[in-house]
This record gives sequence, C-alpha cells and structure tokens, in this order.
Amino acid sequence: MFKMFLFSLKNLFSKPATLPEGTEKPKQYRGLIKYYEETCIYCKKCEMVCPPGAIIFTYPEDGSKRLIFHYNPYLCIYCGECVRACPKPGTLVQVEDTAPPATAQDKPNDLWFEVEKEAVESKKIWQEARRKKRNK
Amino acid sequence: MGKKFVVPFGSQHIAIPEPIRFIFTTENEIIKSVSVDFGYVHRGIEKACMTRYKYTQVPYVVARVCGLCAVSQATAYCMAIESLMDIEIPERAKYLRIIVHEMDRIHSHLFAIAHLSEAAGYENLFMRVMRDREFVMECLEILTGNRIQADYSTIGGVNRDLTKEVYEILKPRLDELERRLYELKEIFERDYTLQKKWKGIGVITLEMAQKYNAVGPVARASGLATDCRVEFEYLPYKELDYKMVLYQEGDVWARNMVRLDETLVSIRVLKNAIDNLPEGDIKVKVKGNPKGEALIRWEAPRGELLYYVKGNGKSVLERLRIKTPTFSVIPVMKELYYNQPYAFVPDITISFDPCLSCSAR
Amino acid sequence: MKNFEEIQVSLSELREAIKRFYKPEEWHFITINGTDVGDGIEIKYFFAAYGKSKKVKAFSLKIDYNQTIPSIRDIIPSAWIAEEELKDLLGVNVEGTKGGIFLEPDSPQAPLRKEVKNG
Amino acid sequence: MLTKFLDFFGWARANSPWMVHYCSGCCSLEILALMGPRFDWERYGFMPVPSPRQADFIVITGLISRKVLPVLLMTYDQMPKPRYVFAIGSCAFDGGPYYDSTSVVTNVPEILPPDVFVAGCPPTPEAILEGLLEMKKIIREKREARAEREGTWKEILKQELEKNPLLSQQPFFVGG
Repeated sequence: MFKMFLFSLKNLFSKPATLPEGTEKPKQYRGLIKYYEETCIYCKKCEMVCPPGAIIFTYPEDGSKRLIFHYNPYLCIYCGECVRACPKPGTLVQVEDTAPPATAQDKPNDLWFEVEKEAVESKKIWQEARRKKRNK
Repeated sequence: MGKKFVVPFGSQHIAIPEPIRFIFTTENEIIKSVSVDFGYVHRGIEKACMTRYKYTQVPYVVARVCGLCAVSQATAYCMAIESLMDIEIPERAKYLRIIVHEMDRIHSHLFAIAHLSEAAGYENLFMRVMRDREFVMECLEILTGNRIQADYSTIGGVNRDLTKEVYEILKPRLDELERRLYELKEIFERDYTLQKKWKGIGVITLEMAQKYNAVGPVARASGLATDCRVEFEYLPYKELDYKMVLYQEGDVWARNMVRLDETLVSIRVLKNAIDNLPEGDIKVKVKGNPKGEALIRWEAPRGELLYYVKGNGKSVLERLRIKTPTFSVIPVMKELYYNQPYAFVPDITISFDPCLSCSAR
Repeated sequence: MKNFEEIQVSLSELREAIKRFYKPEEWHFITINGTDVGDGIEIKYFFAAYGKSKKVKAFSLKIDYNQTIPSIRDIIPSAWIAEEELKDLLGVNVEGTKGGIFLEPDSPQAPLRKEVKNG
Repeated sequence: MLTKFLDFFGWARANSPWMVHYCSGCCSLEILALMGPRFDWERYGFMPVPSPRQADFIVITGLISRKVLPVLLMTYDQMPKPRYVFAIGSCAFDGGPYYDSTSVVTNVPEILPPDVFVAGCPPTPEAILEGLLEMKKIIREKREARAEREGTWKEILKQELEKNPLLSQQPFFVGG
C-alpha cells in the first residue's frame, strides 16, 4: 500500500500519460476504402468477399457496362479483404482516415437501405436493357 | 435457518462486463443455490460460417466472436484449416503469429487485472494497469493496423510484415513495459489491502478443477498443468523459451498472479521472437477446398479454445464448431458459488475473467 | 487430414463406454459436438489427455433426428452446458435438459439444422 | 431572464454527461480504454455510473441480440429524461457481419435511433471521443433525443413484456 502511495506521489510530478487533443494517428492504421474508377473492370469480386456487405454495385439504366460503386463507411469493418481480392491493384486503396461520427441529420442508414433496394431493382432493368441491345 | 432471499445478478450489471445472469438464492447472506443463464449474445456465427461465408472469409468473421481474444480465434481457425488441407506455412509467418498472439494475451490479461483491481475498489491501481496496457495496444496498432480486431492471420500465413521501422518502435516499448510490469508485480505481491481482499477467497482445489474440467489460468492457479502451447507444437514455442506458470493456491489472488506472471513470460517470448525473426515469405497461396475433418486445441488468453472444422469439398464449410474457454469454466464457476457469502460474488466472477460474448457466439 | 482418434459407439453402449474410459485425473473432457449430416445427427464427445501426449480422442455416434440420447452429467458434471447447447442449437433430445439458454422462444428453433435457412 | 436560466441547465448537463455502461459486444473494450488514463474522458466530464437512474446517455456497444433487446429497452426505459443514445460499431448499424442472422436485431436504428453513431470495427478511442464531443453539442443545444421522437421502442418493449411476462416481475422493474 505504501509502495502504491509512493507511485501516486511520483505521478503527481511526472508528465501526464494522456494524449493531448489532435495527436496524430500512427501511419499504419487500417481505415476507409478509397475507390478509383479509372482502373476498375467491374468484376464485382469486392462485393462478393465483403463480410458485412458494405460494397454494393448498382446498375445503370441504359445497360452499359459501367456499374456504379457504392460504399458504406458506417457498415465497413475495415478488414481489407476487398483490397486483397481486387485483381487490379490500385483500384481499391485502404487509407488511414476513419468515418466521421454520424448524427441524426445524416441518416446514413436510410440512404443505404435505399441503395440496397435499388441494387436489386436496377439489375432487372439493366438485364432488360442488355437483352434489347443484344437483339439489335 | 434464516429467511430466503432471491438476488438476481445481471444481465445488466456494473460489476460484470458482459451480459450473464445469475439468480442466487441466499440464506443469511450465504448462497444456497444458483441458476445461470448466459446466451445473451448469441448471434449465430457458426450458422453464418456454415451457410454464407466462404472458408477464406471466415477468419474475419470468427475474429468478431470476441474482442479480447480476436487474434486467437482467427489464428486457431487458420491453423485448423491448414492442418485439414496440409498447408505448411513459412517459418516467418509462424513467428509473426506468435508475436501478435502474445501481444493479444498481454493486453487481455492486463485488462483482466485492471478490472479485478477496480472491483476490489482500488481505482488507482486500475488506472495504472490501464496505462501500462496502452503500451501494448499501441504496438498492436502499429503492427496490425487496428487496436482490437487485428485481422492478422489468414489462411496460409499472415497479412502484414514486421518491417524495420516497426521493429524500432516495438523494441523500446516492450522494454519499458517489462520494467513497469515488474513494479506492478511487487505491488500485487505485497499490497496489504489486496492480500486481505483476495487471499483464501473462492478457492478451487485441484480435485475440483479436474472434476469440472477447468481450463486456462483458472486451472493453472489450482495446480492443474494444462497448457496447449506446451502440449501441441503448431507454433515453435519451444525455441522461444516458453515456460508454464503454475500456482497451487487456487484463490482469487492466485488467479490474478497467474495472469500477471504469464504476461511477463509472454514478454520474454515476444522479445525472443522479435530478435530471432527468420527471413522469408509471410504467406503461401492456398488452392482447393477443404475436405475431411480436423480439430485444433489452442491456448487463448482465457484457456483452451477448440476449433473443429469439417469440409465436404465445397467452398463453404459443412461444420464449424467453436468451443471457447469461458464456456468451459462456467460449470466450475457455478459450483464455486455454493456456500460463499454474497459479498464475494463480484470478486469471484471477475477473477474468472469471463467473456460471455465468446461463449454464446 | 484427421488429427484425432475416433471410436465408434452405439447409442446403447455410449454411457457404459464413457464411464469405463473417463478418469478425471487423466482425461480432460472438452465438449460435445453435433453435426447435421443430412440424414441424422452425428455426435462427438471430445477428450484430451493431460500432459505432453498430444492425444485427442472422440467417441462418435450417429442418431436420427428424433432419438433421445442419455445424459452423461452424472459421470462428467461439467457436461451439462454442452448438453444444453445441443438441445438448443441442434434440437437433439438430451435427457434432463430444459433448453432456452441460447434462444428466444420466438426465434427459429434448432438453427444449426440444415433445413433452417438463414436470413 | 428565464431562457437564460434554462440555458444554464443545458450547459451544466453538457459538461457532465454520465453514461450507463451497457455492454453487449466487443466494442465495449474501447469504452474501457477511454476510461483509462491514456484517453481520459473524464477531462470532458464523462463518467460511467452504475445505475441507469442516474445516467444521461446509454451506449450501445456493437450488436444487439434478440435476447438482450428487452434488457436494453428496459434499461433505457429506466433512465430519466432527457436521455440520449450513443451507438458505436458496425454491428449496431445494420448487424455488421451478422446481417442475415436470425438471432441478431438488424434494425436497431429503427427501434432505438442513436443520436450519434460512430463507425468502425471497433472504432478507435479517438473516434469515439470525437463522437462524444458531438453529442455534447446536442445536449448543450437541448435538442430532443431522436429515440423519443421517432423510435418504436415503446411498442417493442410492450410486445416483449407481453411475450415474456416474467420480465416485468423483476424486483427492480418499474414499467413506463
């Protein structure tokens, strides 16, 4: 007990252990996923491997091959599996930032549920459009 | 013969970190019967791994079984699949797995010690242990990229390499941590309050530990020599001067001291591993699908972890069974409460370091 | 590659076999595992030897979906927890279990059965 | 004059928000790290309290399983107004990796909408602290908690109690 008391006294005069506000993060942190469309080949491998389903591709109405990438930073578990699965290095990059805290105004979940629905519906329209194109 | 009282403990309670529910029937403050309910965090991980996730995705899912032993879960699963598919991983990957796994053990044990001292009413000591724990948390973050969910092991190796810069950061921090831990050990051995509070409370005898199949630090505090790191040779612990810690008392104090001594052993192993890291690849490519069955017994921070995998040649496993350490100590925990005063319940419960979100899966 | 020893027993000899085999000083009872194999449930009782012997033994038996298996909690007192789990997650009838530890009454029962779909 | 006086209450509340420690998933470890000296949330006035009766906000740490949902709602029910909800981790958002599991509640944001949500698996203590400071602003401005306005938690709690009447017979339960 006496020993602990001495330690406490020592702590009174030593530097605080608390990190001050705005301390920089270590460089190696696994954070958000960044997507660069230029090199993407739309293989949808990242959508398939993502454990929580935070990556969804929706389909354009005109039936072109360029799919639209959606990523939900609030659902992502930052495992980095999509980056490793990607056959074109540089399309998906894991950066060090984290998602900002979401408040009631942002309503991220409502928007995301719409995207999930849209992905299913737009696929039908897209397939229809593809079929028409092929028949022409 | 006193009046009987029914006292519920949990499922939301400040003294226990996770949802578990005991209903004690007490008579003159002495517990006469216990009923336990623990499946509050059941989320169907086994089912999800057997229906939806491919076997290569599973390490990232099973890591979320538990926060404190996330590395052990993923590593144990990877080793089970590797022994099923006869994959030999590179020597460097083995050493890296040991490094991360031992870091995980250190932070888990320090967390348990801190929590136990807080339950003893020693807020000062809690702060001190949490301060020391941040050393290893920072090391984990620098090495793996996340403080808790390391996602480090993958089938066939590990995901990140230990570079020269990381080594430069790790080495002084570990030295500093070791010095501080020796100071801490002195406090725990000598402190008057803690001796009064912990010695002779909640004693598990060797016979009891054997009868109820206790695992991990709980068993080793009672003198039952069971440690999967010694019994099996999946990873080269022998080369790294690993020794089992054994205490004979079996009380709350002994369980705490086993954890503290194990962190010191872990630091020694860790330092040896970092210094003698062999060169080479960190990953081998894996092809094909698992077929057949295999199991692995692995020493997580809380004790023996069992992974049983059964594949049928498809990319999704047929069966994945996880037996977590806390699942095994709940029977002995329940038995221990009989004829103890109710006032000892928080100390006894936390000295087991229960992790219920593990055991419910 | 199978890395444990397996002993096939029938339902009637299960209790007798475990009683003869199990000694608390030598063997560590790990857990009971059930697997739905399509036409029944395969149940395995895992034991590991203390010390440096690296041995894991399993007693295995196969039962139909509605068969009742005997309880072993008078031989191994810590087996109750694994038996409750078998009852809850796989719907196996084990003598003396009450169920309801893992699941709510309104969620699908026996989720680890093959016919129960996720989601 | 009166409005100024009422402002004082908001200021006082915002400077000492107390939390009821409700752990259900692995993210709660980072809350404990916040309590430690390295991140030290007490410099902003945050503090864990043992009883929901004294708490200003509840933290949902990670996933909510079906069995634990009535416990969460009852804990929330026992808190005095104004009460706020703070959620961390992907599992609290949409079930995370367990989104199609039958025993995990995936629509927590509908039942008990959080006022502030911090993403991550688990989020770092710095990120949680950032979110907590965000919530401080909400308390300061005395905005109504989102759960009171649009959540369906009252009906769900009623249903759960009808299903399992034993819950309401707990010694410390006071219905609301």
